[in-house]
Amino acid sequence: ADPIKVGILHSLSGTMAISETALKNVALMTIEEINANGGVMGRKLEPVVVDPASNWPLFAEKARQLVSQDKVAAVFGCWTSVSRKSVNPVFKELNGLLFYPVQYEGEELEKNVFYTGAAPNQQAIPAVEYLMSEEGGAAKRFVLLGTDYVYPRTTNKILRAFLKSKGVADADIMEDYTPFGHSDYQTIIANIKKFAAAGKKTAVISTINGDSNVPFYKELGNAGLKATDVPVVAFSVGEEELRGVDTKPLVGHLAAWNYFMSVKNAENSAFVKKYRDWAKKNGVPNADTVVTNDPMEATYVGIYMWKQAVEKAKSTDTDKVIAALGGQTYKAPSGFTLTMDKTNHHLHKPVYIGEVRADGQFDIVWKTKEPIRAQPWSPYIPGNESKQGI
Amino acid sequence: MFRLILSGRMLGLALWLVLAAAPVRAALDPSLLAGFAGDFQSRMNAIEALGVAGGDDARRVLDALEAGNLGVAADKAVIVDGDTVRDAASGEALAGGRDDVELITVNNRVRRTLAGARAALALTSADRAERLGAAITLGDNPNETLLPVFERALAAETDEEIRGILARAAARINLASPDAPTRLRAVRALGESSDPAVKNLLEGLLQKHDGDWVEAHEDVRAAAGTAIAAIDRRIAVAEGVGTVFSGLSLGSILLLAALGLAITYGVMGVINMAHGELLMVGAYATFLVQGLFRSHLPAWLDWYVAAAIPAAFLSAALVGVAMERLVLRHLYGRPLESLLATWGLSLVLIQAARVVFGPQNLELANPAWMSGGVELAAGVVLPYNRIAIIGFAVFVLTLIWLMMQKTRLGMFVRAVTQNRPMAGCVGVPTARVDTLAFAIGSGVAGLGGLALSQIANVGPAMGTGYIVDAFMVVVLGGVGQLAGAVWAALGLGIVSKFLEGWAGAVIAKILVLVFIIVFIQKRPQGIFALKGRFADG
Amino acid sequence: MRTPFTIRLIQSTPRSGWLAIALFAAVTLAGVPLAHLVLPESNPLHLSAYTVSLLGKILCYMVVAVAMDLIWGYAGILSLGHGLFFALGGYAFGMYLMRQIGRDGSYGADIPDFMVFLDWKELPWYWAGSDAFLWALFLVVAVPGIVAFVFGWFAFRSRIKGVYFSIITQALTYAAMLLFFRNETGFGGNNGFTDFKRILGHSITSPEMRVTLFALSAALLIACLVLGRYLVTSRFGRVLAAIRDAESRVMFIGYNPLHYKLFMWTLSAVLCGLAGALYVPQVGIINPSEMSPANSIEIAVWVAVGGRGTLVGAVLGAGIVNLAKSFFTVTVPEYWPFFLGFLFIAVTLYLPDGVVGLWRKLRARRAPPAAPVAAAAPRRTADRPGKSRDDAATTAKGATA
Amino acid sequence: MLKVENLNQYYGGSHILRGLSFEVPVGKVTTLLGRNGVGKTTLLKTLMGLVPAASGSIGFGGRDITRAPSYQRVRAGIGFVPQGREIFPRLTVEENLLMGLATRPRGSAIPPRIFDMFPVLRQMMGRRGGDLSGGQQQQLAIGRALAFGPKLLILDEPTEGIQPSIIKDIERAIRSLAATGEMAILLVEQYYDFARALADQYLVMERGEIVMRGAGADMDADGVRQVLSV
Amino acid sequence: MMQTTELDRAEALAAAQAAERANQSREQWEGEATIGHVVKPGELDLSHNVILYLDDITVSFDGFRALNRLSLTIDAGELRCVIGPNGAGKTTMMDVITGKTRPDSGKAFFGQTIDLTRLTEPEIAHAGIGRKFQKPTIFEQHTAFENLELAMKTDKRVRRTLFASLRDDERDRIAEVLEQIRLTGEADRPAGLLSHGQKQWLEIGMLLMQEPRLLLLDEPVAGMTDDETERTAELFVSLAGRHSLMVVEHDMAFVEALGGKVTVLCEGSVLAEGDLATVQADPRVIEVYLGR
Ligand SMILES: Nc1ncnc2c1ncn2[C@@H]1O[C@H](COP(=O)(O)OP(=O)(O)OP(=O)(O)O)[C@@H](O)[C@H]1O
Ligand SMILES: Nc1ncnc2c1ncn2[C@@H]1O[C@H](COP(=O)(O)OP(=O)(O)OP(=O)(O)O)[C@@H](O)[C@H]1O
Ligand SMILES: NC(N)=O
Ligand SMILES: [Mg+2]
Ligand SMILES: [Mg+2]
Repeated sequence: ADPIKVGILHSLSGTMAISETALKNVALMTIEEINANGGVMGRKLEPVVVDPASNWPLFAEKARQLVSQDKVAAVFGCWTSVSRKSVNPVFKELNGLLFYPVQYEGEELEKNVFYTGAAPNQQAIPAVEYLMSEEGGAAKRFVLLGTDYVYPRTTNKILRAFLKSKGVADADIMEDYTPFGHSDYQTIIANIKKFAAAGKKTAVISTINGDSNVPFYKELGNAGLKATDVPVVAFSVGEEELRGVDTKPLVGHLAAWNYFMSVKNAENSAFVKKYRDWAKKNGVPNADTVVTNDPMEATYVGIYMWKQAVEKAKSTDTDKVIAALGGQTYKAPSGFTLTMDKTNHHLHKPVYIGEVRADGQFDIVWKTKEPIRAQPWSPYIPGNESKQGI
Repeated sequence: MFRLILSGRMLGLALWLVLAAAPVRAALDPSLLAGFAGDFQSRMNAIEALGVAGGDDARRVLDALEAGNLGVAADKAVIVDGDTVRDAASGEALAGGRDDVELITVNNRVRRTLAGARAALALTSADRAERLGAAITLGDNPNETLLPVFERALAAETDEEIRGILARAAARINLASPDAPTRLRAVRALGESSDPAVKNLLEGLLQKHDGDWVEAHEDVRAAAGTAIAAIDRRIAVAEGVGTVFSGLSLGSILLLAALGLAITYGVMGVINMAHGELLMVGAYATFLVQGLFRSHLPAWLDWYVAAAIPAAFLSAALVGVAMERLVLRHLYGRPLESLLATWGLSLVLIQAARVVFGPQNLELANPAWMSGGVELAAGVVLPYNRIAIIGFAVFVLTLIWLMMQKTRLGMFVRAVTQNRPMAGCVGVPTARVDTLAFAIGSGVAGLGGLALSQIANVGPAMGTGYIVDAFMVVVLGGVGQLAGAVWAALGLGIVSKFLEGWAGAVIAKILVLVFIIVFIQKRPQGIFALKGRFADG
Repeated sequence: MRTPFTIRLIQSTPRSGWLAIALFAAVTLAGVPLAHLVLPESNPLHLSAYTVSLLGKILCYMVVAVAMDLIWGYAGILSLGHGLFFALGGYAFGMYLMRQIGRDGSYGADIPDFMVFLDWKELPWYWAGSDAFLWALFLVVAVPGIVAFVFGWFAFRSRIKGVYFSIITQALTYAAMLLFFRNETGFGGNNGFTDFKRILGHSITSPEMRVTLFALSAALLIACLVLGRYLVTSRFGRVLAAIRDAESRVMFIGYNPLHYKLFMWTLSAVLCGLAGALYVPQVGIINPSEMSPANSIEIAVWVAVGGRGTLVGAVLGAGIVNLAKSFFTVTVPEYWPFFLGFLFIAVTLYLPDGVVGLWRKLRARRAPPAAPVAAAAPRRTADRPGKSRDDAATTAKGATA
Repeated sequence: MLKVENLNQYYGGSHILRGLSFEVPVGKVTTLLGRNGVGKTTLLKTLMGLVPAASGSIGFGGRDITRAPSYQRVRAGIGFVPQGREIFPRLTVEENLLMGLATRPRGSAIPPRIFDMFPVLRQMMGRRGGDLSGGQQQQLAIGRALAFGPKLLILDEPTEGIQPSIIKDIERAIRSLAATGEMAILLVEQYYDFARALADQYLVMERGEIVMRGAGADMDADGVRQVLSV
Repeated sequence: MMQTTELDRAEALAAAQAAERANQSREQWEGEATIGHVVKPGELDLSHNVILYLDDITVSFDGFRALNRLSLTIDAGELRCVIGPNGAGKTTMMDVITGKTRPDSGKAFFGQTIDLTRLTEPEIAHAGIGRKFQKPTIFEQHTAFENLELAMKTDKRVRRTLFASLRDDERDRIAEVLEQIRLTGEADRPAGLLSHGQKQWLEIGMLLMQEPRLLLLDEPVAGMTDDETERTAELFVSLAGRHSLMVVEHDMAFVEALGGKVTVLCEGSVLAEGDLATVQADPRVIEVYLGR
């Protein structure tokens, strides 16, 4: 039978290559695995890899090419929200199918997109709830620190509303942003120290974008802000990002995700091993130290969900696959059986909170009992009450 | 909140007992451990109780907890020791495998409590450093019930520094004393502090609550006012110094990022868009040296940075020589083409790094002597790595200055750039001078990369983040003017930091750029404009 | 007695040039639309929507390259901020496109989604009139034009030259990028504008609209080339080149370089703005990264690849680099920077005058040389006077002149 | 000392030097005259290796230097004062003079006779070359070429822009340099009186060719002045 | 209203006095104007037959006085030679006149009314001062023809230049000048390829095209043959009268051929002035300049 083409739309060059290359790798690995097990409906999958080069208009161009020229059945791709926004109209116009694997700010629902990363209520809100709990240190004062773009701004807007609803006063919230690629956190860390001196337990909620994290954490470590005093919980720092950081001074700082490499279960062990082996076989640089992370798991789950839906629909036709996707379940490396919501194209996901270990992995210190349904339209943003499904 | 205070009270009371009389008991009372089987809060209480109890057995349990080996099995605290599971109280091996044990998660909260418990014990230690650490830990979060502990410790303590900390900690607690003279004394003692937390505490006294002063006594309020003013002064001075330091530090980083370019572009006139990638080469060389040290000389790991200095210089210089020999050589006097070719080179070098080392950032650790910092005042820390980088910048700058101004090579380089054919006609081997100069410029860029590796990302595209800044520094200073680059870098650093304190990082960055635009209007040839009749054709 | 513009224009352009332009016009204004709209998909000559948008995008880039070449190649002013004008034109038109979404956005509100989300109740003042197509067109010209004019006026008046000028243009675009990244600025922050639906009520995704936008881009490019051609062959062009080579001498014979530079600079910015306005509906997004310094440098790179100082060169350069990029990112997604990087290096080493230089060399070779070809021929460029002096960015060298 | 044979040179398509042959003997002043644009400067540039010779040969002190790079020619002992001064504008006067010692060992001192000849250079030691007046720059260029004690001194219109009294000094200096018998001098000059006063032998160039040559003493008799004014 | 006493009255008085002074001065000025002539602002006023006044001009560079209280006037139609040792300040003086260098102090007037120290370079050029530089500066990438075209006296504003085309008479004028400077054969070659002497000529040609009222010529015959020097002298002499010329040269034969008044500059100020013979006989001039 003819192979089924699927597109992989991740930046392999430019600023985002640092994060997205691993997603391309895991997508290729998953496709190989599916092919090795007989493919989809007896047809092999043929990946079409393109490089949108961290350039947003190029994302749209490549998306159009994948869907209209290469006629791929589905596309797995994008990381930044702006890249997703750039390709959305293309998928809508051509009725294509996109799987988006990264946590994001919500406020969006597209018929042609399936979101396998977290919405704010599946990551940010639980993390803050944890910080406010006795166990998490009973924080009373919050620094919302981010890179100046939409995801941090939106997340912090939601968090501010959430904190207010929990009775935190505006005076107890400090919000600050840095430009993309900012690498000098001296002033900001001094400000945090000052803010934290008010006598109430303070925590930092970081939505700092990948590139700025190393200088941020280095400065944090050298300025002597310890996790036991002022814990930092990050939403964009995972195992892959920590590979570039000397983690010893950071032990105890936190991250919130729906998956950690350190999750212990059979699915995850297999997943990690598969990826390690694949990396070795394919000559990925530093293959012996490769790690898995949340968006990689989301990519993996997304591809399998799509496979199941195609098999259920017995067709790769977009509309049929979309119809078949709602309600699909998959036993994911995160240790839970994840369900694709019937109406809102988001996965029900568990939430984990991990503390950084000296070896760059996370100690899971808290997790939800079961997967949580996504709220892409945050109830903390006025006017969203009426919005839910597609 | 209530529970927290209560537990503090318990801890204090128990400590008082310990300090007052009790010789250390030899055995561990199993009831002390019962709390571990309960909820989170009861576990915290149990940790504190262990701290109070003291003794080697308690220590053993706390150690196990810290190592993540303490757990609960069948409502009993147990320690997992390899494959055997032992009763935490007695240390006896128990039946049952480790799979039956629910290990206690050590999170920040646990660690904090643990640290408190350990500190309470350490306050009586014979080792000064231990006592000091303990005093700092407890002094950061003093609690009224700890007062007797502090006072007793104070009575026994001879070390001035520790006494100071304990005294201020005691004073903080005494602010709540019902006795007005005690409060007054406490307020006066706290006036010596430079800690914003203390200031906040004092400010609390000056507030009105339901129409009544929080602090009833007028004299105490007046003293508090004086104390706040004194603290404010100290904080203001410390913060001023801190901001200037941050500015210097940012400036020295900009300078290190730009110095190589000041040679290759400023002096030689090659628009080197691959300059950032030379920084990257230097940083990667540093990474490789770190790797070598980790695997072969772990004992000397702290000195890998020193060993990386020649490595970073040479590797970047070698790449520079290759660039010069293969490409730039053919482009002298055609700066436009050098822009295009080096842009191409930069693409190639970035992708080469990505293919060889992978796209992710590399981990470079600050050596121990570059970690941490000196604390000028609470909140104002001068990190050692930044101090080291400032020093390094001075060092590199001196080297370059000597090279350009005091050696014949420097003069030849300048002559060749100013008039290549004529330099040949006085006997300068221009080709060799070019290569050498470019190699030195590249090598200096490599040193810049080494410095950057100590504070920021090391990854394939790290250079792209600096190229714009580097060009701005070189140009703002006045092309070809080494001194100009220094002033430009320091100026930009300090201006940035003051603006940042005032307007936030994003607006500050925008303002700095606007500042550059306006500044160039006033000095269209940079800070150190070339004066003289030859300056305009 | 002055000869009319058009006549002199015709005189100033060689016949082959006109032929090429006519051919280009025929292909882009008639051929491509027919191939996309009329030919069935099965026809091998059919052009897909993908191809039309890709070519349309590249046409816009070509306009930018021509605008860059006018100011860099002919006036010797290297702008590292042209991406800003392009983006401003794009944003100006993007505002209109956002308003055309009407209530079809996610929130179904009268104002663009990102404003709803920021709790803005009404449009900020600078969005006033943005739903009017003509006002949008006016802004497309006026905003880049005014920004360029004001910036240029101060910079040229202060006699900022060479690399100093380049760097402040870079600072300008960088500052603008950071400003536009902020949500508060009111242009959608990092996400910028996307999800366009209509222009003048017609669906933006319809083939007719696509072809119209394409043809407009082509027409703009042709207009730019014709205008550029006229400018560079006029006395104005010669004065400009003279300013590039010896500004102070130009002053001593009575021309005020400020006015000349400012005119060309502003015109160049306006052309970029127009290109940006056509670009945005074709690629479907505008965000602040268009203003990133690297983008502006890339524009200079296109021009350099094609051959600076020739209009055709700029067009070819933009075309070659962007097609190569589109091609390599698909065929060798992990290694394309090598290909592109080596392409740039090879061009500089072997084609010192860009692609156009190669073409000229080949043509010169075909025509028999008038005199015996000298052994010194390979050194030609090195010996060409002013070669080192004509560059805006050569201050270090230029100072020796 | 210098022996040029059948030298040819082109710029693009035009033939600038057409089969030139001549010799510059040591201890003598050879002057080369010719109207504007006949190729004198081109010839000197070819001698210095600034433009490659298309054909023919250049021998210096018995060595063939036709293909040698400029700096080796200087090392072999050729000093050059170019037309248009070509000083290093952003180096100080002192550094410009030190550049003249580039082929000498590090630390060599500037010979004092240069300051005897051009006292103004001593006053201006710290000033940047580009700031000097035209005539001062010309003096600097001559001083720079003399600094390392060349065996062959090539001068391209060295009197241009120099005040009369110093021209006289230069004339005396060149005389005495030649008189030591160790230096060969090739002087390109438009200033007839100066050329004639110095010439031991002369050459006249026209359209890339040497059309007249003879002993310096015969210049008037040979009607060189008339040839130049046609 | 009661308070408006002393103070107000004093103020009113002062204002009245000031108004009176202004009136007086206006009357004075107008009176002069009526007995003199009407001058349009910005137009060259040669009413005192002087085209260039330099008065007490000082220019220093980092403490070095290149011009030291220099005063000099040139009459309309005069051909003036300026000589003086290297570094005397001759080029610097021209820099001041053309606006390239701003004097630290002193006055520079073109005619009676045009204050050169307040104008920009193009404005000065427009007012009618043309200059030939010591080092020939021409547009190397343009052909000789284009160099002349650019220099041509015409409206040099952007709007006009955009739509300018060469008229036949202009073409003829360029051809005539090309002939005059012997570059007809090189008309279409890039000027950068000309030899040194040819560049000198081209620059003189550009000056001729510019038709300035005052020509400043810095060493115009450097690098020319004796024969050409003579022709140049003839050319300049023929220009005098219609134009005013200030020529800097070190070639005494040339200065002699020009035959005008000679000013000797030394260390930034005038050392001697007079006809060539007088000046040449001046022992100070011999000492610092001519030599023995
Ligand atoms: N780089 C060049 N390319 C092409 N032609 C050139 C170049 N340089 C000089 N020429 C031409 O070569 C001829 C000889 O020039 P050259 O400078 O050698 O003359 P010259 O004898 O030194 O004249 P002058 O006395 O004016 O200095 C001239 O016609 C000139 O136009
Ligand atoms: N920008 C400057 N910086 C320092 N010194 C300067 C500068 N410009 C001129 N000078 C000095 O001023 C003096 C006058 O120079 P100027 O060029 O005017 O002399 P000149 O009379 O034209 O000499 P020449 O006959 O050699 O051309 C010289 O000593 C020169 O070194
Ligand atoms: N969606 C994000 N993390 O940008
Ligand atoms: Mg010559
Ligand atoms: Mg002079």
